[in-house]
Amino acid sequence: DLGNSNGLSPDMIYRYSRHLLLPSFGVQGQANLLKSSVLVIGAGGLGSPALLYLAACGVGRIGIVDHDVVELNNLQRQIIHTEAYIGKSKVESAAAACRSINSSTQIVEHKEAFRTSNALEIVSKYDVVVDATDNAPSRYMINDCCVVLGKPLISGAALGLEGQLTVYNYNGGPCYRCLFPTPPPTNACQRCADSGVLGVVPGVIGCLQALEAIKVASLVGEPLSGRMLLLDALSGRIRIVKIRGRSLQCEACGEHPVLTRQTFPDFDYEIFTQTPLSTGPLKLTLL
Amino acid sequence: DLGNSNGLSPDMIYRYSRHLLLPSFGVQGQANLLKSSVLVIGAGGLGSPALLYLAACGVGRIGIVDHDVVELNNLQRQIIHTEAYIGKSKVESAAAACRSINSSTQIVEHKEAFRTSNALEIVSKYDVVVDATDNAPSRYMINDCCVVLGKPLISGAALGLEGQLTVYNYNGGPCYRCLFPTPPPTNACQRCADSGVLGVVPGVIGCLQALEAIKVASLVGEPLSGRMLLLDALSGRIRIVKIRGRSLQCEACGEHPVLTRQTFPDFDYEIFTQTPLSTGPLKLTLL
Amino acid sequence: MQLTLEFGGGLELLCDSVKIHNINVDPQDGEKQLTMKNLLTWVRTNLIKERPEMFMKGDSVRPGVLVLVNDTDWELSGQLETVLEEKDNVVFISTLHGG
Amino acid sequence: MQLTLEFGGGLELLCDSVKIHNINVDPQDGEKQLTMKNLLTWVRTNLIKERPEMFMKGDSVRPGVLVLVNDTDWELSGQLETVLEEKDNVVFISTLHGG
Ligand SMILES: [Zn+2]
Ligand SMILES: [Zn+2]
Repeated sequence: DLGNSNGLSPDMIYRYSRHLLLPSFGVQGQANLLKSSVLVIGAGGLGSPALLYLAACGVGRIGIVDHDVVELNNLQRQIIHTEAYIGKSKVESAAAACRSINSSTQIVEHKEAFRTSNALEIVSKYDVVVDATDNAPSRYMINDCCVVLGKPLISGAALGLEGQLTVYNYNGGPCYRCLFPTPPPTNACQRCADSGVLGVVPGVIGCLQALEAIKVASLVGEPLSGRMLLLDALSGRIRIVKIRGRSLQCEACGEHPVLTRQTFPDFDYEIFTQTPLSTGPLKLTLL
Repeated sequence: DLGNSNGLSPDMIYRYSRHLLLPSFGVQGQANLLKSSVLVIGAGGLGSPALLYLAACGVGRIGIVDHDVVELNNLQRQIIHTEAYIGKSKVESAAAACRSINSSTQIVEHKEAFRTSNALEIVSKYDVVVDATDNAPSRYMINDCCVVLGKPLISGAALGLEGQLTVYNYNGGPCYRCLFPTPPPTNACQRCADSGVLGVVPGVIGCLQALEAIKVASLVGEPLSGRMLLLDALSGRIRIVKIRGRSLQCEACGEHPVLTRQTFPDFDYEIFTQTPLSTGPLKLTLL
Repeated sequence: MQLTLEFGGGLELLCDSVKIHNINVDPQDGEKQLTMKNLLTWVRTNLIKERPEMFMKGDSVRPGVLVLVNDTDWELSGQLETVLEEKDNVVFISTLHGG
Repeated sequence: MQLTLEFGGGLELLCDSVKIHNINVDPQDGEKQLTMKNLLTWVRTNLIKERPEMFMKGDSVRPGVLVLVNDTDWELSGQLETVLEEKDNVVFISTLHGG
């Protein structure tokens, strides 16, 4: 009955039967997911599990942004890529993996660096954004773009043996700049490429990002807005803490924003954070 | 220098560089992982991410036990399988995926149901066991087998929008029977096949199982023994609680165990739990 | 005495699918303290709407249910004899087998 | 006053890589209360072994550091003016950018 099943085809009813059986998710949650679109920025450690679960669960359209190619030293944590794709585009590799597990989901490939020049155009095509990048200027740029366009932002980060997760710019909640109005000193910012990361730590955070994106896109449950999850993998501790609300003084989402659709394209995030957007070469000084 | 790098080849040093850079993991943690072996019982919702991360991180030998074939309605959560493997063995499918991301890890295929008749022989070949099954009799059987053979057991479970995780039989800690000496009434036990599960929930728990297995196998960090993680995905709450220690009265690990290497093969887990080991047909009564 | 009770792992289905209950319960006449045994009786009378055998067996919880008082297994605090204090948090959670 | 301090996100590297510190600190002479401002001064003097500019800027924490008092952002409790109580838990955590 197409009326009761909200337009789901028999194949979809079978594929998503474990979701449809859930009283608190059900046909309506699945129909919402199928109608939704999610953009994942970064097809690396966080993006790998996030993309696989978003494709598997039935998000209607998934965009993937990355300009990197797959390298052997990514494979320790970037489980969406296989050895066969070493040297090839991460977006192509991730898109092929998503299509192979769910050919009924539309996968859009954005094989380019995410910059102020293309950010508004790309993000405007999606309902929800997943920040799976690895550097401070990208995190500010993605936040500001989401605020300007009114998109909820699922933000995850992992380094060493720790991970962090929250949902920004959702339903009146704070944005990244509300929490971090001033960028940290550059020598306080480390990437996985510089400092190492236990591969499964971005795995856990990336899965949790998919979970939060699914909750936002399906309109089911309480997203992690105004709260932040802190994972300490070594000691096996996870705490979920209460963070501040939206700041009226915020330069992105406050009463008198400096960042607007007009000013955003000209904001220089590399100068603002004193950090380059692209990753430098690996330093194996510890070996 | 092979001395400093603990026998790691240049390829391995490059592949695992992000682990080697971690002061609290480093060359020794990676060398321990490479020498270790992990058995994953169940290549389904929990086993999918657990296997991918165990293969990616460099566990030396990984065994996979399952007797099922891939079905379309698995793909909503079992991200290790692709549409191309529908109708084929889950173990073959999972093994191929693991090999494609890390050809230097040895993958052992156990294409058979896990039973008292083969359990001791299979488990005795591995250092760590991951319980990624979906029913009560398997959980008691795997626990007892691990206790009899002295293997640490990484136990995860997911149903609906909730998940649970702990490490049993580790370093003097409790086993599954210490917590649950008596099986629950059969109508209190539900499988994902009967009751539905949000696909990413076993994803989160399976990743956390990989993390705990990695900590146990690499001898790094504090495994989740004597503690249990409880995930409520809908409300976005995670709590880690303190559970009881080993029970002297436990029939598996206590002072006078009923279950021994001799009695284990004849113990009838289906009668004990009044539940069959294999899954029944899907009932889509809610649709 | 104010307590927070939480039900999980499917046990919430026995109390109208509500997971968190902020309750007010006082010791019985003549008693000075409220124990877990008293609380179980109170829960069975006041919160469990259906299939009480899915929650209790005899005067304790059924097999497969973990009880946590302030995030600690009640086996470590005296099980049925655990004495509750103001603002304690008590969790009843059924073990899951799915995967 | 007994407090538990925790450092994360790399800040533990500034105090000998120890994440959890159980400390005993009392209000200064003449003061009745211990505020977060007092605690920061104490931490900088007693726990931070190197690169104090990675922990503080002026009389507060440096940009990119979240401060949590009993699992709540100190922005919600008065920031530097937050008054601490016996057995409070204070977390200093640096935001991560890796992925
Ligand atoms: Zn803001
Ligand atoms: Zn035991």
